[in-house]
Amino acid sequence: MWLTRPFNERATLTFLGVLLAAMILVTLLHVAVPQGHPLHVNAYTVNLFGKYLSYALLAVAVDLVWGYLGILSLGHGAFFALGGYAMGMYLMRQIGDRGVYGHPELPDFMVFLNWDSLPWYWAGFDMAWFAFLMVLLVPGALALVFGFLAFRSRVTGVYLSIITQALTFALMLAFFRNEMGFGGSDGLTDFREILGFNLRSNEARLGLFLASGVALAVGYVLCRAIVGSKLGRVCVATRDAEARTRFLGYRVERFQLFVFVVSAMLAGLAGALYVPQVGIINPSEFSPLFSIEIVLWVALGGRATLYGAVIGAILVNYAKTVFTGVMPDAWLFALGAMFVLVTVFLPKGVAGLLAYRIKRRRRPDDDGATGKEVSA
Amino acid sequence: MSFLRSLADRERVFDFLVPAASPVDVRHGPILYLEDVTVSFDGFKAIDNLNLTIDDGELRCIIGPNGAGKTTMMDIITGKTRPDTGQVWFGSRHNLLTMNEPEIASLGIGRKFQKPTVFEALTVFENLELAMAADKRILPTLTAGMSGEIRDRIDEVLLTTGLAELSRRPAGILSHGQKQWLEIGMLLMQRPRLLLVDEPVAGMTEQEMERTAELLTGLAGKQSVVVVEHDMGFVRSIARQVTVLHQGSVLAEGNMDQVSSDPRVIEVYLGADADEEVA
Amino acid sequence: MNAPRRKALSHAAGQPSRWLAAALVSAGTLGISAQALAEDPIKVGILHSLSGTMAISETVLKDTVEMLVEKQNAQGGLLGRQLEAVVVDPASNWPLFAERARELLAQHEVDVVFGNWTSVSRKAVLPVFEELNGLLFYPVQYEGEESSENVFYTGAAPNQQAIPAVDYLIDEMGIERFALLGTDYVYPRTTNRILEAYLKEEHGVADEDILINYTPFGHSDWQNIVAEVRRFGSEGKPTAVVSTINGDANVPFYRELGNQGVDAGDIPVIAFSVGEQELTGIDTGPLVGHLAAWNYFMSVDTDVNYDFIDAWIDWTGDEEAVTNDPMEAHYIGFNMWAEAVRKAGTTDPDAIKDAIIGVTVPNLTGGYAAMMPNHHITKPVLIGEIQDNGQFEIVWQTPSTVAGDAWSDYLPGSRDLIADWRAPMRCGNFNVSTGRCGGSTAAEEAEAALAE
Amino acid sequence: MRSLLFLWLLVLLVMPLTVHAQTSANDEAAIELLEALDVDSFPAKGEAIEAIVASDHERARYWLQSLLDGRLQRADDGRFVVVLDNTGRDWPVEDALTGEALGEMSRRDLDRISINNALRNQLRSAIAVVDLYSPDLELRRASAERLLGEVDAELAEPLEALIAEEGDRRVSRRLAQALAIHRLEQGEVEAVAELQGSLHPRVRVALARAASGAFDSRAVTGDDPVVADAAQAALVSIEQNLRLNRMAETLYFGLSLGSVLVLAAIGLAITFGVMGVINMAHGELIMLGAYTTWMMQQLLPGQPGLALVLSVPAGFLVAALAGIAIERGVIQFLKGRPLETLLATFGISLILQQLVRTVISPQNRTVVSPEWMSGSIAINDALSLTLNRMVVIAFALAVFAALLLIMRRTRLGLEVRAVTQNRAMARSMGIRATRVDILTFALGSGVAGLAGVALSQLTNVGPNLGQSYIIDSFMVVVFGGVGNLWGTLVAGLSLGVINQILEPWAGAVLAKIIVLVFIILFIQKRPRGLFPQKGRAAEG
Repeated sequence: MWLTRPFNERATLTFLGVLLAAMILVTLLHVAVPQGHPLHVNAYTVNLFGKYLSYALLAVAVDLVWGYLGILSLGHGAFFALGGYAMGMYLMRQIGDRGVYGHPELPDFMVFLNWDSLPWYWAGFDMAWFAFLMVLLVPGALALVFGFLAFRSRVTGVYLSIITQALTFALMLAFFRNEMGFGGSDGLTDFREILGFNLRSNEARLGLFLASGVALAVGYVLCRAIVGSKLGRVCVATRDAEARTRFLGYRVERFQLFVFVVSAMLAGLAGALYVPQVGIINPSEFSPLFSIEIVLWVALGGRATLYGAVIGAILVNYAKTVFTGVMPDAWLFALGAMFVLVTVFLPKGVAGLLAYRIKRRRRPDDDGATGKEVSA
Repeated sequence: MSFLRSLADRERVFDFLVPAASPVDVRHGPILYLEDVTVSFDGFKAIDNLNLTIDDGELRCIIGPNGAGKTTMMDIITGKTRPDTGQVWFGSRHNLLTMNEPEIASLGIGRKFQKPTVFEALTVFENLELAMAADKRILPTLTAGMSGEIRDRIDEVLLTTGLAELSRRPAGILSHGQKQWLEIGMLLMQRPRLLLVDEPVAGMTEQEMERTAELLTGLAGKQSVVVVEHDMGFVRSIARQVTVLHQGSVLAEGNMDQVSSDPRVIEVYLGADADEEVA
Repeated sequence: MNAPRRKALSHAAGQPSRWLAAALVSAGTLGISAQALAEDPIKVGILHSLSGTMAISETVLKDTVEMLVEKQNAQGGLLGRQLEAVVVDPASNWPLFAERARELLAQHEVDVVFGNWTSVSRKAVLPVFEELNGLLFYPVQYEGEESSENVFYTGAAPNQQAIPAVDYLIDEMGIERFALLGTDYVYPRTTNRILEAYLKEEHGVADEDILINYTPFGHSDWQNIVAEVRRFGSEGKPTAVVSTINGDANVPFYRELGNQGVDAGDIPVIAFSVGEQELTGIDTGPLVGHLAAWNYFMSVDTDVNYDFIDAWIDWTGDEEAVTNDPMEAHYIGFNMWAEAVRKAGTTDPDAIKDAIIGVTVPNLTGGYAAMMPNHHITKPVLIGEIQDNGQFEIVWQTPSTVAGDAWSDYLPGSRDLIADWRAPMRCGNFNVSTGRCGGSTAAEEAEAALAE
Repeated sequence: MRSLLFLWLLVLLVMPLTVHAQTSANDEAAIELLEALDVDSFPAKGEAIEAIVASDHERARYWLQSLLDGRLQRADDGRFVVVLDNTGRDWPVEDALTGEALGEMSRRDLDRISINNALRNQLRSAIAVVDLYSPDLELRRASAERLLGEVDAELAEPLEALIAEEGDRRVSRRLAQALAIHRLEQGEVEAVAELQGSLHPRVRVALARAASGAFDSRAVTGDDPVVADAAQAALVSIEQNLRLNRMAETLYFGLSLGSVLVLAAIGLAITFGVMGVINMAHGELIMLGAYTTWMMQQLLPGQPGLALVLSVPAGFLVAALAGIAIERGVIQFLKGRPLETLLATFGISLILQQLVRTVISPQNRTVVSPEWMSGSIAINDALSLTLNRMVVIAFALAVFAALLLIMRRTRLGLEVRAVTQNRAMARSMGIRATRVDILTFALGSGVAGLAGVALSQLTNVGPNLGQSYIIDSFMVVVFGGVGNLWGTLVAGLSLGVINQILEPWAGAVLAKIIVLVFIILFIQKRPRGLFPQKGRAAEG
């Protein structure tokens, strides 16, 4: 069975092992170790890790399309944000009449914009199952339409990158408009509960952290299964010689579309986990710069390895957390320099280094993609 | 408004809904049939009402000076380039001009490129696996496993192409000649009805050439083969029917001796080594 | 902290959240001797963007607070303890604001935070401050419609800026048509809705005499809009532009005004977001006479102001350095907090919250600012005209200070709401018609505590 | 006030121009006049101003002007002074009465005599009337403009005389119109003929009011609506004319926006289109150009024009050098990995931004527009084209032409095209590819610098300048077709025009969204932009 194939790969098992260990460790240090003890991991840190994990899932989604399909999407932030908004709408509805205006149904921003009733597209978001479904379907649908148009007309390389950028930019402007009914620039915030748990309780935070971990694990295995399958090899073939793949009888554009949609859904899921942990979703998640940053995480971690994406996402965001606290005036220098140095001197990213170390010990597992430097 | 049309056939996005292509019909006549094909790139006529028919099981060599339109002709047959006018039929049932590359390929037309293009990031084995004739729609591909029978076929081809010991190495490290072989191997995996082979022996040693010649002649009969080649020696060694292209249209056709004695051919093509050829 | 203890506490007191916070604090300081307490510094968190798009406005505020902290230390600190500024950079990224806020409160355990500029960033950190019971002093004029137990709004509410401004336009300048131009986000949206209602209800301005237009952030091509305003203003009635255009977009806007020859004499522009800081980026020659409404101008002719300016210039070492309204807001907010700390004899947030209401400190315009029960402060409203030296000439001023109004009387949703954080009400949005505290966070926290 | 004005005019006309120095008495009077200004209530100040006007004091206009400029101030010692320069903490001043320089005074010791817009208008009118008699043509023109629609009975009579002896056609025509409006208000139907076809808003307002029958009641010919009809007729033709002008205006707006896009994108079209380098730091190179302009103006205080002109080469140079540094430092290591260049240069852009923030300042910097770039030239009363935009349009076209020449006619251009077509081949023909790369990148970056110089005249000069243009630039290049200068030009201009046509009815935000969606769909139709590269080079 193709889905179980990854569990025979050493790399995957190692990854899952490390992830699981980390999750358990954090949980223990948070729950078991008393507050004030040097080893205690406080709610703030748990929350932070949860955020990193959702970012990591996003990075994996990007690596799937960029690393293995050669599509440099500069618009994956859009799918992430859409997933986030779907979740945000659910959380908004959970507030009920505890908003500042105490309106039983309408979110605060609608009250003071004088809306008398919920717009149709808010219907159903008070039901968890519906909202969570939308978390996957909305980004998926957008990816389907956009990808269908783009791949059908064989938009490739830089052109594709730029129009994905245009896509997310347009969405950002659209969501900024208050008429859209998504809270304009303030977005959605002041969440209270998720599935009946108080979002501001440490338990909820721990729960979300663990959920993110599980989601990451599932997403990772799914992507592994895909890239490990024959379909994955068709993707790599497409990435390196699209025309040739066509002459072998593969309908390249459909493979691209399939993987693109899967990736978009994963990104949406990541967004949905991200929002309740940071407590706000607003149009800035659509900003093209954010989407570029995601790509940078992947590049820094090492593309076409999946675990590299995870490493990159966590590394960069951890660095951000530290730098913005330690050297507020100069952290951008550090970040910028990091990007430059890695792209120039570590073309295969951090994962490249690891793979190199491992190669020394045993022969490389037949993950062909890591084998060769590719220019998408 | 093709945009609307595309939206209309959106449900065709997923492959498993697409009916498999019907088999080639060669009961009455040729397997490949080009009529009055013309294509021009901003003014310049690369193909100028070209007429060409390949019979089922035939081995045909096509020669001609650079810019005679050999590669362009291949592009037209495989759907990469669309002609301005003319007709291209595969058997008597399939109008190739209405199909795209993958459709044409799945009909059973295999192509080997002038510049060998293999998937360098994949291993030799995987290259052959991808090329293999199989259900090439998304879900089957996703769930495809590795049956013993498939393995045997791949191994068999690995032997014929002499790449067996390299099967686990990424194709990127192969030499030019080995890549040629790998690509021929991929052709074999496809089990096509018609092979289009563009300069197969470039960068090959003498004995490699001989083996290629054997291979191609061996294929002929079961499958139809069209070889485009510069190397006269090689052509002579395999050729039965030869077609000479010049400025995008057929200049002469016949067996090697007829062709090479044709004054027009000598003039436009054989040129310098004409006397040697005629003698 | 573990649940049972928490539950016990929440049962013990009517104000669980506050008791919890107290417990937190004590837990934090448990086992540390009183003597040591006197030595470890009081931590002042600064939450202003030093990078990204908002750095333009926010960096000076960070410097201001640092200056104030230093001055306070020079005077011997507070309660015999030194003050220590903890600076972090939320990088103009709203989720990062929430994260940094949490870091300040949970990691650095700061006693008070001065920060934020945009409304969205404030909304992002609000839940964090309420959850961890921190104190935030927010120095920028904003749209109102909010009153949190943990936030002190030292900037202007709409009734401390917008309303007096249009009053001035109508009474002093006889304006009859209004073009409300704004950047498309919540502050302009709300302000313009309030103004629209106010103009129609109080001054009977007709619909066709009000033009409303929104532009994206950092909008740089104003040709069409300025032309439209020009036409709107050439219909014979005296016309004015009320601008809630945000930061960066102003420079190209005023340039276009100047170049299309829209002169303050014909169509004056009164801005709510353009201060000395923004003018440093503009060649003010063509803008002389255009207006701004603030609660402070650098040109205020009082010695306390000149002292502040000199101190600022010395601190920055830049002769050209300018001061502006949000800086004054921080000046006031900081002194109010310091005063409250002295009054309460502790930095415990809950003690401060009680102590600070009613605290009165001098502002820079020669008057006094008092902290109201709704956590807004009293301010004078000044109208200034732009001068060719990038300063404002004060042409009008409210006779007395105006108290900030958290809930506008001109929005249907909030007409009936009031905020009062004194016992017994302790509510940020008490609905006088229903007589209940709609969605009060206090009530919500209680539920939460019980839920666990 | 008007009546006083008129009295004063009469005095001025009748009295022979013999203003000798009746000093001391004069001073007493002068001080009184100024004292009257130093009150709190603005109405009182208004009267004081009229008093000054009425006292035909030799320095009257000087006082009015400096009052208007807010430079008339009172020192603590009670003397009235005029501030010559009000920047910094101490200001140089001169005596308001005698005009003698008094050295510097601390701003703490000076109190400005404040005015408001009402007074400002009053002052302008007053000065305008005075200036009608000035020998300076510009002043006369200004005041004529000013008086349009402000004429009343008293002013009317002297006006006729003035119109008669006015040498300048523009002034006399304006004054005639001003007079005509006055007549129209009196209900004289002949006046309409004079106003016929004028596009001036004030004229339109007057006609509109006339058309509404406002003046008929006062009509000398009794209460027949003839004036209303005539005015209505005149109005209709004017409206049609205005509609045309509006279209022309929109087109102009579109072109100017387009030219900005072209400027911002054309440098990218070279580095990105020709070299295949996706330079995310392009925006920051633009920013460098803008900051260079600012620095030049700091270096040459008082002559912004010269500074601006000099910063054209300077901006180019600075950005080009930065470009070379980037190419040598980073990009040369990323050959054949175009998308990697995107990542590295993004890092560079972050660094450059923060560099400006820390080294210069996070605040925007003031870049002054020189005389010849501020204001606008009036095509007619309804349509006037802003000068700075016009200069930018011209500049953009000039830069484009220059680049085209370089690419088509020069050795460098030839080599660049050779290298882009086939690197190895070009090498073997003895073209030093690396050198070509450096030069190309320098060229592209330098052009970005030029864009910065131009933008400094339109928008913020601040650390965020680059970010706000980078995305648009990429859109333009891709829309136009990578590697095609003409494509960039056409794409930029057309996007600009489309945007400006949409904006009035869609609103700025929606217009931008529509344009983006349009680009996305367009790329579906033509995956390689407006002018795709032809031939095998473009394949794959």
